Amino acid sequence: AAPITSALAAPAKGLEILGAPNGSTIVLLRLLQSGALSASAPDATFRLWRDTDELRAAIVSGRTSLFTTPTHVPANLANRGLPLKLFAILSMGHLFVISSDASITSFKDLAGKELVGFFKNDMPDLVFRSIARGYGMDPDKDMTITYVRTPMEAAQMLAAGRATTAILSEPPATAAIMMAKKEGRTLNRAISLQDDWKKQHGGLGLPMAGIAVHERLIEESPELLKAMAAGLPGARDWVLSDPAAAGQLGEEKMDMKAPILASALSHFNVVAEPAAKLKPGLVAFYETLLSFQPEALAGKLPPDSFYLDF
Amino acid sequence: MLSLSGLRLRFGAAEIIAGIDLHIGAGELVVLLGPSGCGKTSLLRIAAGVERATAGRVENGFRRVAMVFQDPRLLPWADARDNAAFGLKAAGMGKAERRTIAEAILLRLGFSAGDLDKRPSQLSGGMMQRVAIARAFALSPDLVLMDEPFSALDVGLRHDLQALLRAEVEGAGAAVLFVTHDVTEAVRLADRIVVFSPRPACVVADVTQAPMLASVGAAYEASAALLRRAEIAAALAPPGASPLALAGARERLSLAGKASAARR
Amino acid sequence: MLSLSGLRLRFGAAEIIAGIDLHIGAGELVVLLGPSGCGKTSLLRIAAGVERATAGRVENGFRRVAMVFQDPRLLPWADARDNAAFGLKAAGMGKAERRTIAEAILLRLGFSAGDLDKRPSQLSGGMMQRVAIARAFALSPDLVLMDEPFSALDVGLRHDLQALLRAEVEGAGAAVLFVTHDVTEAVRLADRIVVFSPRPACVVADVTQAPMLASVGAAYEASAALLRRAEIAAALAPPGASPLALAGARERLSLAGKASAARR
Amino acid sequence: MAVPARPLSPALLSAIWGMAGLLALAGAWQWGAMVFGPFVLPSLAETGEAVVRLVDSGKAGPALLATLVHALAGCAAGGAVGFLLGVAGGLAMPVGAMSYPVFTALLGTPPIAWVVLALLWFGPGGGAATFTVAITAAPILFIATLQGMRSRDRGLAEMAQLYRAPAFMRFTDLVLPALADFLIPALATALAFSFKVAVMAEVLSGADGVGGGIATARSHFDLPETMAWIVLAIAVLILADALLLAPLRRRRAGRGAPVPLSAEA
Amino acid sequence: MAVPARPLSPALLSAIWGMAGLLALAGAWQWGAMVFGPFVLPSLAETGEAVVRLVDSGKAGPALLATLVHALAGCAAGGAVGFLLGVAGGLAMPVGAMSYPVFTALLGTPPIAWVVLALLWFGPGGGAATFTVAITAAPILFIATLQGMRSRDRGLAEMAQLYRAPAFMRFTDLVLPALADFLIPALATALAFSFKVAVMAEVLSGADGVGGGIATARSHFDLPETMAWIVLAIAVLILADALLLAPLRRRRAGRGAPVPLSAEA
Ligand SMILES: Nc1ncnc2c1ncn2[C@@H]1O[C@H](COP(=O)(O)OP(=O)(O)OP(=O)(O)O)[C@@H](O)[C@H]1O
Ligand SMILES: Nc1ncnc2c1ncn2[C@@H]1O[C@H](COP(=O)(O)OP(=O)(O)OP(=O)(O)O)[C@@H](O)[C@H]1O
Ligand SMILES: [Mg+2]
Ligand SMILES: [Mg+2]
Repeated sequence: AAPITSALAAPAKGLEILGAPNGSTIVLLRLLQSGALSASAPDATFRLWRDTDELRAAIVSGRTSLFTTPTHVPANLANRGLPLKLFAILSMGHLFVISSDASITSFKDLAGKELVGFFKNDMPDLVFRSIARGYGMDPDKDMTITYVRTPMEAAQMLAAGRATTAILSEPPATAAIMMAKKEGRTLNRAISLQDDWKKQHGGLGLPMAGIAVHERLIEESPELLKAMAAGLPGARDWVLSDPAAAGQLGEEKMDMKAPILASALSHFNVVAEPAAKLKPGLVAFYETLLSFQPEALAGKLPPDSFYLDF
Repeated sequence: MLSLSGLRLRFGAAEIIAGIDLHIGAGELVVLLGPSGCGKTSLLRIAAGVERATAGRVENGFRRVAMVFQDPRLLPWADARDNAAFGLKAAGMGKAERRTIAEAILLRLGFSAGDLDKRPSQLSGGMMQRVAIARAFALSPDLVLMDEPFSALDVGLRHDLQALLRAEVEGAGAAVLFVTHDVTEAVRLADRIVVFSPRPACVVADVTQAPMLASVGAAYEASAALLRRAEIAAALAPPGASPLALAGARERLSLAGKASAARR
Repeated sequence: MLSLSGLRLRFGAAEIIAGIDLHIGAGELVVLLGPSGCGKTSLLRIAAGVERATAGRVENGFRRVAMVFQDPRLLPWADARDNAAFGLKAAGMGKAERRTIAEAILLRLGFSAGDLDKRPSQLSGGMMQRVAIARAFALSPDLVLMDEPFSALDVGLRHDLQALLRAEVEGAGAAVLFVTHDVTEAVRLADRIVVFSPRPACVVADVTQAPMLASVGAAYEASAALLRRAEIAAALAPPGASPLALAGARERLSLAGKASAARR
Repeated sequence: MAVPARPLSPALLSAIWGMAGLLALAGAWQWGAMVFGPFVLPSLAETGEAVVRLVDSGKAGPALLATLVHALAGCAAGGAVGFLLGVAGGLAMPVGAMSYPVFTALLGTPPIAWVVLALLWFGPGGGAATFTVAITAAPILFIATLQGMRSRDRGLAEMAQLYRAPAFMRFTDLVLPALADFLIPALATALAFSFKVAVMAEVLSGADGVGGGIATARSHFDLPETMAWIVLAIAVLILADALLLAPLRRRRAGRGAPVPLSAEA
Repeated sequence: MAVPARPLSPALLSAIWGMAGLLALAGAWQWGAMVFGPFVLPSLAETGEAVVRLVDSGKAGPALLATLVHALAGCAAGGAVGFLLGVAGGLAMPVGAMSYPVFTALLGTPPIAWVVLALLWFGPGGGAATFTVAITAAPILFIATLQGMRSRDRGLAEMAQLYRAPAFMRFTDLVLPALADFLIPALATALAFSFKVAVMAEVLSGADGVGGGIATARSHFDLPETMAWIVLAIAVLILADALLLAPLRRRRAGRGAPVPLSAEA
């Protein structure tokens, strides 16, 4: 773990914070909204990124140095030479198997079933496959997975009754359940992948999403990182204690529907922990990815300095 | 039997053909004479059924109609042989047979073997005209509509084809409606000569005669005589266009010329 | 002064022009006669500088060259007036002025006011030809290359334009190179008549004469005399194409006709 | 044989038939909505309501304007480049032969290859979308213009050469009208693509415009609103096609019955 | 004035110039890679290595084949529909007028609108990609064919009518050769788009093929591999263009110097 090196620095100017389009971003958003960063980054703005290209362009061009992201993204980019560090973990997993088939209650019940997956060969898919292996199942033989690109389409197909079972992330999982309910269909949150993961990894959770920073931010605005470190737990508590207000905030800034986000929050496993503190869980996660697809992390674990502490 | 009765044609407000009756039977060659732009081509197109008259009746009892259009209308992507064989292909004849026939006719019309493979862009004006003629005659039509068909041919070919045409009329009994501006040609070929007025076209003279292919001198005399008839001279060689009346107009033209020269 | 010396043209292996020398000075009208496909158009295109000879020299001392192509080459999207004014526009003349000049010339050539706005697709064959002629003369050129320019015109217009052309040669001193198939026209117009052999073209006769515009009868006599000269008759009206030799060939043609009829 | 009275102008008649075609498309959509349910395809009624909502809320106007600007600016810029290179390629063989595979490659390259580059150069504010549109429109115009140049009438070119028409006049009086037949379909194709590509680029690059609206509606799982955005974009496209290209088509049709360029001598 | 000896055939010459064009494109790429760094554009060398890796590992072959099949099948199916409707539209005004806005709308509709529909109908195994390609190719061919029909030579049609040419012969002997000038650029455009759309649809629908490879490489942030996939797809596209369309172009050029359809009477 690398402690943040302190230096005298002016407030960060024109900081653009990019938020990943998943629910845990709401914590960072709350932090910003609460004014906790107004001293160290007075004119900070917030924007969603929708595609990794957009994120990459923003980082390379220097427009952004602070963003929320799935945890494997900064690890991969750091291994490829972009000086990124993981600052904090915000979500301990938000992957579920949702099904209208009431007989599916545990992972093993998926044997012989058809299901819809998304982001083939990407992190959610790899997590699912790892868990399947853990139960001695071959995801390519013991079940039939058809893939769509994004969780939106998977949720749409579930809600339309065109698919029985799907792997989904939050909040699309909640959205699918709510949409189906409108149509009079019941969808069950059959399996929580993070629970199964935890079981298979000796109690280490699934650190799925967090906050990453560019080295230049560490050098130029240590004050900002300090302010974040100080404010994050409070922001997390606010989100957990007032889902309705959080939903409202998400609707304003994150293109999400307030009721969906609010009811999805309880399935988010929202945390606010320093990356260094969760390093064992992260390493376990990364090693799993490496065992499946080394390219997903550019072939190696990120260096120790990658995990920041506060 | 081709009968046009009470034929009228308008393009918008402009009257082109103002009531024409014309009847042609088998074995008859009728030549149409008339000033440029009077409506001869339009009449042929109506007779061919590719243009609708504004009023009047068209009755066509002939089965095999061929036409030599005023422009050659050849397929640019096909060679001379295939263009000449177009009508035969349309009639369902096999490839080898129709090519043999087309070749024979083209060679008869003065093509050399090497020219058979040339596409229209590689042919001279007169050669294109001959391909269009070959296309029409390959069908051995019983009605042939010909719009200034020999205008781009040299004297030798022209006389040759005139003889060939008369032979078709007399031998095979074809009916021919023939447009030309060459009065001598009209006199050499025609059983009947119909002269049109300037636009809107109506018939100003309808002369039945014996074709004068045999004697060049006689044809010349007859055509001179035709042009001496007042109503025909008025239509084909109006006094306003006589060389004597040119002086004033020429001034205008050279004036125009001067103005343009000044600009250069 | 236009000088063509030792001119040769080949398309691939085929020889089209086999060594021609031709010189034309100001105020001279030279008519080219020759069988269809012999290379007259090709020679004119070389003289105009739009085609390159395979061998030989082209020297053109004239400044304003105009050409009436064998086909009208009008812009399909422009009306008669604008087509006639094309050369003037190319020379940089303003819109109003060039249109006035083009109109005056077209009216002089027998256009009615209503026809000035017509596009080529709405004009008759002879009208298109007249637009092309107007385009050439609007420029008051000092060299005019004319490729069968009057072939689609009626007798009246043709005589009128012949007179006009002579006036341009005699009055304005223009040089004219004129291709026609009409021997009488050649005799009426020419200061000199050059006769080409069949392809590959070479000069078989070069006759200097006085133009016979004035008398139709004299022109007829002179043209008949020309065609009686052996070398000219051989080029323009070869014995093989005389009506007498037709019988055998006609059989072939009607045979072809029968075959096609059988299929229908 | 009197010609029957024609009460409707050809343009009006064709517009009416066009409406009929769009109605048939709407019918197919409604049928699909009924068969597949609202989560695959929302119904016409729902979508219509969403359209009204978007228009009323004042969101539609600025977004459509932004997309229109991206599409038209990109189409114009790229189209101009493609057109000019096409003309140049028609005049000088090497230019055409060199550009052809390059434009084919550009046309076939998924935008993924340059999205980041475009974002770097032009920023996320719509510049990237405009660039992506331009790079799509250029090859369409280039390929069509090149073919048009190759198909042009040499006889007319010869005539113009003889009369020493200056280059600019040859371009305006000969080349351009002759190219119209090729430019009209190419422009129609490029314009329609421009809208699609602009919208998709906006979705990907997080710009505003219709693409931004669609991205939001999709993350709201609001299918009727998604389709409403698309319907609005298509409506603007058809309007743009009618306003910008129909005059060209009318002018071309106004040449009268198409004839060979130099017919009937 | 002897014509200088020409040692190179026009086709070869144009292929050489084409190579030069692609080299220039590669040069621009390399320059971009140097200026913007590996996170924007990987270098040619890195990409080349990735190409070799993909080919050696045996991944490239099947993926390229799958994409080729999606692209060609979709292009052929959609192109045929567009072509036939275009011909019909040229013969019967209502067909053309009805179809025109429908095809414009289809061309302008972002695939988002029917991704799910296509998945439902055709399944994720490439069917959806083929469908998306078809729906892109059809309007391109339709618009061009319709214009070609409208621009065709009435004089020749009249001639064929007079000689009572049967409908099929008119189609093969008159319509088709006259349409060639319009079909050649439309086919080139449609083919290039087919590859791009097939790849993007594969990315979206999770199918295999190049799109699958790109999706994976992208989620790995493996830029050289992403570009390698794109380069491979473009290579196949240029090959397909050369093999499928060049014969058409040569045949068209073989008509000799283009002349007006009925010139020099
Ligand atoms: N591009 C070409 N390729 C091959 N041969 C050609 C080409 N252009 C013309 N020719 C040939 O050149 C010869 C002369 O053609 P040209 O047009 O000069 O004849 P012409 O004397 O004007 O005939 P006409 O009186 O029939 O107009 C013809 O035999 C023609 O077939
Ligand atoms: N589509 C059209 N619209 C308007 N007027 C037309 C159209 N087609 C032909 N005309 C007019 O009809 C008249 C007759 O044309 P047509 O071609 O029948 O003349 P023609 O007697 O064959 O003349 P030429 O001897 O010069 O060939 C011309 O004045 C022409 O301007
Ligand atoms: Mg006529
Ligand atoms: Mg000629």
